[in-house]
Amino acid sequence: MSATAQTPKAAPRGSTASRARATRLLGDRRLPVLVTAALFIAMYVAGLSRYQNYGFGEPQVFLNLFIDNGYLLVAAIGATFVIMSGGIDLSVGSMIGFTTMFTAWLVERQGLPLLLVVPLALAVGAFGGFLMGYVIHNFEIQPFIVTLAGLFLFRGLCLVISKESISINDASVGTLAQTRVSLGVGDLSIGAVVALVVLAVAAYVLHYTRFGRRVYAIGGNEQSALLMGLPLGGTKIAVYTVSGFCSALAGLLFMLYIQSGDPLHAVGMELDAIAAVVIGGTLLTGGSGYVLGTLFGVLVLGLIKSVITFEGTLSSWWTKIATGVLLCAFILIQRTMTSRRKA
Amino acid sequence: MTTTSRWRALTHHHLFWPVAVLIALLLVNVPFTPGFFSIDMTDGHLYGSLVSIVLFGSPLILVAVGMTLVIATGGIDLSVGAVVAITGALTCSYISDQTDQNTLSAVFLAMGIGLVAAVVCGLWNGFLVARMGIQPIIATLIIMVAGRGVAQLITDGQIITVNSEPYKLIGGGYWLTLPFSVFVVTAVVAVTVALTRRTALGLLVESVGGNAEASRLVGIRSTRIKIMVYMFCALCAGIAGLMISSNTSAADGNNAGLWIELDAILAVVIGGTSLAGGRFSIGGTVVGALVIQTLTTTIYTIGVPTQTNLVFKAAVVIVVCLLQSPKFRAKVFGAKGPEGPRRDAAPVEPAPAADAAPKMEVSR
Amino acid sequence: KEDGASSASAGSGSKAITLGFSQVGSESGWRTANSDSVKSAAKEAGYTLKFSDAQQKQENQISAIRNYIAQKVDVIAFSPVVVTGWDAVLKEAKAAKIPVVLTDRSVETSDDSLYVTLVGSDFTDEGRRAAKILEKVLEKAGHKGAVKIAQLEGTTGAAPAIERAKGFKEVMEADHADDWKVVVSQTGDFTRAGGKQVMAAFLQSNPDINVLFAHNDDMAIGAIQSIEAAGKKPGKDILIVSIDGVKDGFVAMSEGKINAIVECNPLLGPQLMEVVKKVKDGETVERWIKTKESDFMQDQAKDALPTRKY
Amino acid sequence: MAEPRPVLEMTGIVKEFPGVRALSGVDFRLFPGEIHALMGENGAGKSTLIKVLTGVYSLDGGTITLDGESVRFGSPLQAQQAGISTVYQEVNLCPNLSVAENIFIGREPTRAGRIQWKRMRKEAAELVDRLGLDIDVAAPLSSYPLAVQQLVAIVRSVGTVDGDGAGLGTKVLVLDEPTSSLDRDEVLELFRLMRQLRDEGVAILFVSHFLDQIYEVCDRMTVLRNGTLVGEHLVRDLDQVGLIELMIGKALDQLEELHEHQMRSDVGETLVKAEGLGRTGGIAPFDLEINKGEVLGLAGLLGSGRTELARLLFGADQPDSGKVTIGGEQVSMSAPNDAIDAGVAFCSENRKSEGLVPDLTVRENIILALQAARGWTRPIPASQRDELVATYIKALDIRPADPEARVGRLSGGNQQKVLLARWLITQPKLLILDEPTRGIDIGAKTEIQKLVVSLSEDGMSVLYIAAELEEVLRLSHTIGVLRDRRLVARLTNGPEITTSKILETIASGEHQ
Ligand SMILES: Nc1ncnc2c1ncn2[C@@H]1O[C@H](COP(=O)(O)OP(=O)(O)OP(=O)(O)O)[C@@H](O)[C@H]1O
Ligand SMILES: Nc1ncnc2c1ncn2[C@@H]1O[C@H](COP(=O)(O)OP(=O)(O)OP(=O)(O)O)[C@@H](O)[C@H]1O
Ligand SMILES: [Mg+2]
Ligand SMILES: [Mg+2]
Repeated sequence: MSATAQTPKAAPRGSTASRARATRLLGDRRLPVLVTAALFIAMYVAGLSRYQNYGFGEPQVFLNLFIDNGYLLVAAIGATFVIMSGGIDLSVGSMIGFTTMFTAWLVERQGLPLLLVVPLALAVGAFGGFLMGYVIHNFEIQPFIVTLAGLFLFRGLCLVISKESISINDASVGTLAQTRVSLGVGDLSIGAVVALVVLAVAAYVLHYTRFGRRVYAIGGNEQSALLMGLPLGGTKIAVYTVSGFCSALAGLLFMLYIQSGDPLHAVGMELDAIAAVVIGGTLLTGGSGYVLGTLFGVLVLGLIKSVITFEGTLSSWWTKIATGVLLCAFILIQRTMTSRRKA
Repeated sequence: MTTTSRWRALTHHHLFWPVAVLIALLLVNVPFTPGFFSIDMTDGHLYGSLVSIVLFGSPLILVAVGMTLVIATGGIDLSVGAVVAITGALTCSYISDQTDQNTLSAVFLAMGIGLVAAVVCGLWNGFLVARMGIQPIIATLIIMVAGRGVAQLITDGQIITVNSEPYKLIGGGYWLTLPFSVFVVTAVVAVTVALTRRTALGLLVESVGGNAEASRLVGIRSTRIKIMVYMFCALCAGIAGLMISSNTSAADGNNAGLWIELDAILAVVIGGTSLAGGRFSIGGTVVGALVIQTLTTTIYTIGVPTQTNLVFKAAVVIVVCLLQSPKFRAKVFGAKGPEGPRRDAAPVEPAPAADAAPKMEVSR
Repeated sequence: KEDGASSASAGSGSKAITLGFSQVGSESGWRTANSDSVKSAAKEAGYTLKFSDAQQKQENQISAIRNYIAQKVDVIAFSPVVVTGWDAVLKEAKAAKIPVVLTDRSVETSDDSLYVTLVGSDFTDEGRRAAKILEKVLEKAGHKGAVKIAQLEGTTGAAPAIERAKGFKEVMEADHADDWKVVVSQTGDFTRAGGKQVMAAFLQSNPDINVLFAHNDDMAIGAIQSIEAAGKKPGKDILIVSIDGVKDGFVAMSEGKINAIVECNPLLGPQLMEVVKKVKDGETVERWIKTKESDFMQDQAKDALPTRKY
Repeated sequence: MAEPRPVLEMTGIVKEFPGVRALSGVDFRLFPGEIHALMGENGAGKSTLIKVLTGVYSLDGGTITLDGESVRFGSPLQAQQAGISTVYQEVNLCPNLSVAENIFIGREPTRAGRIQWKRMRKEAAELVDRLGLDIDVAAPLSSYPLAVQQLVAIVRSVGTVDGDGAGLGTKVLVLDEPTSSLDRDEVLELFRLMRQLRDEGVAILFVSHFLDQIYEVCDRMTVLRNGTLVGEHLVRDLDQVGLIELMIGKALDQLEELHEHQMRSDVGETLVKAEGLGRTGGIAPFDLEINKGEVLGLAGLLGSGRTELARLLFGADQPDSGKVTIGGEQVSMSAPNDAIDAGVAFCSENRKSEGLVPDLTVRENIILALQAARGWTRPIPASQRDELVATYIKALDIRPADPEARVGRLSGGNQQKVLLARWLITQPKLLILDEPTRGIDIGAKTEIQKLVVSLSEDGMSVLYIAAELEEVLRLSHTIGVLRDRRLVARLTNGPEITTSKILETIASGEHQ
């Protein structure tokens, strides 16, 4: 036992605050997002200088990134929730395909009004996510596998509905699809606007609600979160429900985008969504990242696609190789720029 | 030992549920294909459903075995399908350039080229993951995307057909009445088991996957180990690529090994290895791969309409996973699962029977 | 700034036509031959070709077309990934006054003026032709009794698979309702490996199959290997009809292993270029320009083999 | 103290793990307004009892009554809602979140559902301040050492009790070894708080292996041995000797204490020499020499940089400046491997995240370092390995003595022993022990200290860090004093060196 003498207090840690600030800046979790954003801009500028004669510089080309990737953004936002909580959702692509098929079938073949079909589709998607979350949590089965089963199941259900694609001729769908919101320099589609709204809502939820913080906590350390008395099960199930909902919403946007349901729509899109999330600086192990990063992840993927189209002379396999190489270059640069910080 | 306790020990074996599912799936076929278990002699080799399951399942087993090690380090390799395609494409395009496609030396050289390419892919993956610290899913996604392009570049987007008897042997031929691929798979599995359990590699891999920071602090050269493991995985995928292309005597850069990564991961998990890394079981993976191949064959033989193939597959996967989940068994069968903390120790409790898992280490 | 852009493109060649072509993907040898044909024909014709590969994704194709519109190409041509869902983007093209030519297959649209013409074949018709040629094959083989057909389908949900099956069924139900029967049908994903595996399983569960209808040559080639492994003779014990007419198919046919092939010609590049020229010049063209295709029986195989380019 | 109705009563508690009966029919009661110690050796079942109470583990038998009502919690959340607030043995917080969030998560201040970040940070800073901590509550928890994390965990649980109305009506506060990494100051601060809460009527369950602490704050105690109840006593009725005898179940004379100081008798040649070794943001450049067979103890307050210094010497962090020579040869220190190859071993204070691989068995964890040093191609022969493992399980009394048991399932103290065994087996030249006695019971603690002495007598150098100053004083030949991440003094141990002398040195901070 130590002497009962009052131990001296440590002298005021004069430099503590400033040092902490320095480490915080270096180890800032926002850094990956900033780097991704900066690289995106650099890539865009590079594209500008290379393809400026082909109209790359037009504002609409930039806005098209949102129009053409709105659905991916929504799906990726759902995936962000899941990944942030330390899980993964592979059923995204199938769920999108299923939603297009399901809505097309209801609208065209069953003649239900769109106003009824949209909430129905969203509910089905959310319910699908809920079921997967329920199984993952209650039976402690790895999310990868449960959602892989989901991938098979929903793709299978698409085919069960119809092997053939169903075109949507519903007038309201047509109008919605063609509605453009003018921004002065160019315009955005409904899909892009919805995606941006979802982005804003997601950012709010993740940063300003208890639910959002729980998602981060679970991703940080599930065991601890449980011991800290957080409702682990509820949160996990909710996260997959959100993802299911977002996938269904993405499916609706996708349906607006291409006005048809097809059983092979969006095959493999889960990988795009996951890639976007990760490129945006979110860790697959969970607990770290920003939904804004996901936006840039999606934009980067979209930009890679546009650049390749603008290049225009690539044969099929060179397209794949170029996509891989651009992705690789991007990730490597991003990595070297963020790895300056020390663990 | 009483029978009940022996039964308990049996059901707690980590291979019990995968094997049970495998047997159940095999039995499902009997009403549809009465001669399902019969094996005849045709043209000097064995012929029957079981033989074809093993024959067609071989590539998947190989890929899954490689994948097991990668997953044990806490990683994942999405590029195996592309590696399968690249290896097949390189090998076949080399062979098809030969005037005499039957010379052994040329075939060996061709296979060598293919496998070297595979290993290079693995090296690249390993470099990105271990050296650059890029998340495995993304690191391997690069080759998954670009690799198939490379394979198509090699084959010029066409299917390259070869007419080489020796090459045909690996994936489609028979030896001592058995499919030759059986021998290849046995050899690879044996080598893997020896490599991981007779040396300390298995322990180090499990340690890296189980706690990376702790492993660094005990001086495990995890970079090296990870690179090795990714190279090994790619090598396995490469051999699988040889097998697939040899099986049809053709290299299809577009479709060879398409989505095999998902089946391989599924096989690994059905075999009882946790995707979170750590403990792994090669035996489990082999059984898992056989389960998936049997499932595929079952779909073909019992006349599932094409459009419900996937629903059927999903249903089986779900059932298998539920059966493997001790919590599910406890809830449904009322049986007390192997008691454990509800969520203790490792972040993701490697499913079920891991508690009772027999130790696969060097000693008994 | 718009002037700059347009004058630049105009300056680079007021005569050379810029063609934007969006290909489905590169999923098969057939498709590659198709792409090659388009590229070489464009080169020959001296057009500037903007080629893009949609990797079997409609959304990629749509954004490619949007990009072509933004780039103000002269003509847009594309092989649609799926039949439906093109209205919006085609309307944009129309608004930009860029004519659209379809290749390979048609689309369903609400407004026929959205595209000018289709250069290509008809999958359903190929199915019908396959059934018709099977009649001949059966007759030639002197087949008597029930015809038990195994069908190897293409990728589930893919249009060629659906439509070829549909065409075949149509003829079968109309003319052979009582003697022909499809006893097993499963997807082989258009690949050799798929064909081989599925056929191996078929031979186990239905050893009495005597006809195989494969949706493409590759699956037929794979299936042949399984048939041989089962100790049967392809082309004799099991009669085989397939679609496409790739070189390896003809090789197998000349070896007597395939009984008949329905051609589906990918080499429509030159035809497409002609059409593009006409469209650009404002000439009227037919709504549907069919590609030149024929059906081959076994005895024609040897002669046709040297002419196969892909 | 009058004996009102117990607020918590557990009777006949049974808990079984496969192969282990962790608790067999334990009774336990807790009265409002008391601090109750739960005592027992490592693996006695203390943490298990707590986890059964809060619903982390399911109950295999027995009843729990809270406030007269029979309860059975399905999850820690339910327990928390029922008024039981808990700090578990291992720090169980979310390292990715900020300190403030860790304190408040689950009950963040909100307005219309929107989290009020500013208010949360302010309140967190106040709470942290009350424990005498000066840290940036907006920084991620992972940027702080384990001891700070432990304090944050305490702040979190205490925060539910008092503080403005946010208190959730906590009736029971459970603290499982909260003091294992704290130094004297923080402990005193914690005790002040505990007393205050007790006086407000909260029942506190307290676990610690420091008997002095028990006698300082506790009113009553329950002793467990091997999962069974040995007895419940008022603290004032039972002296330390009696308590230890109850805990270990035998007479005390087998447990001799190490009392005399280690004197520096023979000075061996210099083994390790660090010159200007430092790392910005970590520790200021320092010079250090460790001789062969010397025990160098590090003294300093929480966060003074002891761990940082050790990590630099081991190459766990990369130094920005300076060089290290070991045995006369310069070592590059770019990774732990270099240090390990040169004969350095480092037993981390954070056994959970930096030490053990929970899924592997005891045997595998023990041989891990040795195996890593040999490389994967040369596995340790099975017979040799089993013998080594058996020797150390016995020497350190690891329980259960089953080399096949999964480490993640061991009790905290036993895990610590496994970690120690891992490094002892490699027979390093320099053994760095960062709080090796953390969470270890009194018997084992003495064993470990004896071990250190005998190792140093055999010529091994040891760098010894412990939260308890006495421990450092007792074992070291030389004591390095740290303050504000700076090595400020180096004292040669001797009769004139006392804890207060060291504390003075820390306070004055005079440079050597
Ligand atoms: N999840 C588990 N699975 C199996 N056995 C366990 C598990 N948790 C604890 N045990 C066993 O239960 C017994 C009691 O452990 P417990 O953690 O309660 O000890 P403790 O008294 O807290 O010890 P310490 O002082 O070392 O923390 C030990 O033998 C331990 O090995
Ligand atoms: N009270 C505090 N205020 C500010 N920073 C602190 C405080 N305590 C610890 N730190 C942190 O301490 C770290 C260095 O402490 P280190 O782990 O080396 O200390 P230690 O002396 O080993 O303490 P411990 O007893 O916690 O192990 C720095 O990263 C710093 O952020
Ligand atoms: Mg304990
Ligand atoms: Mg420390």
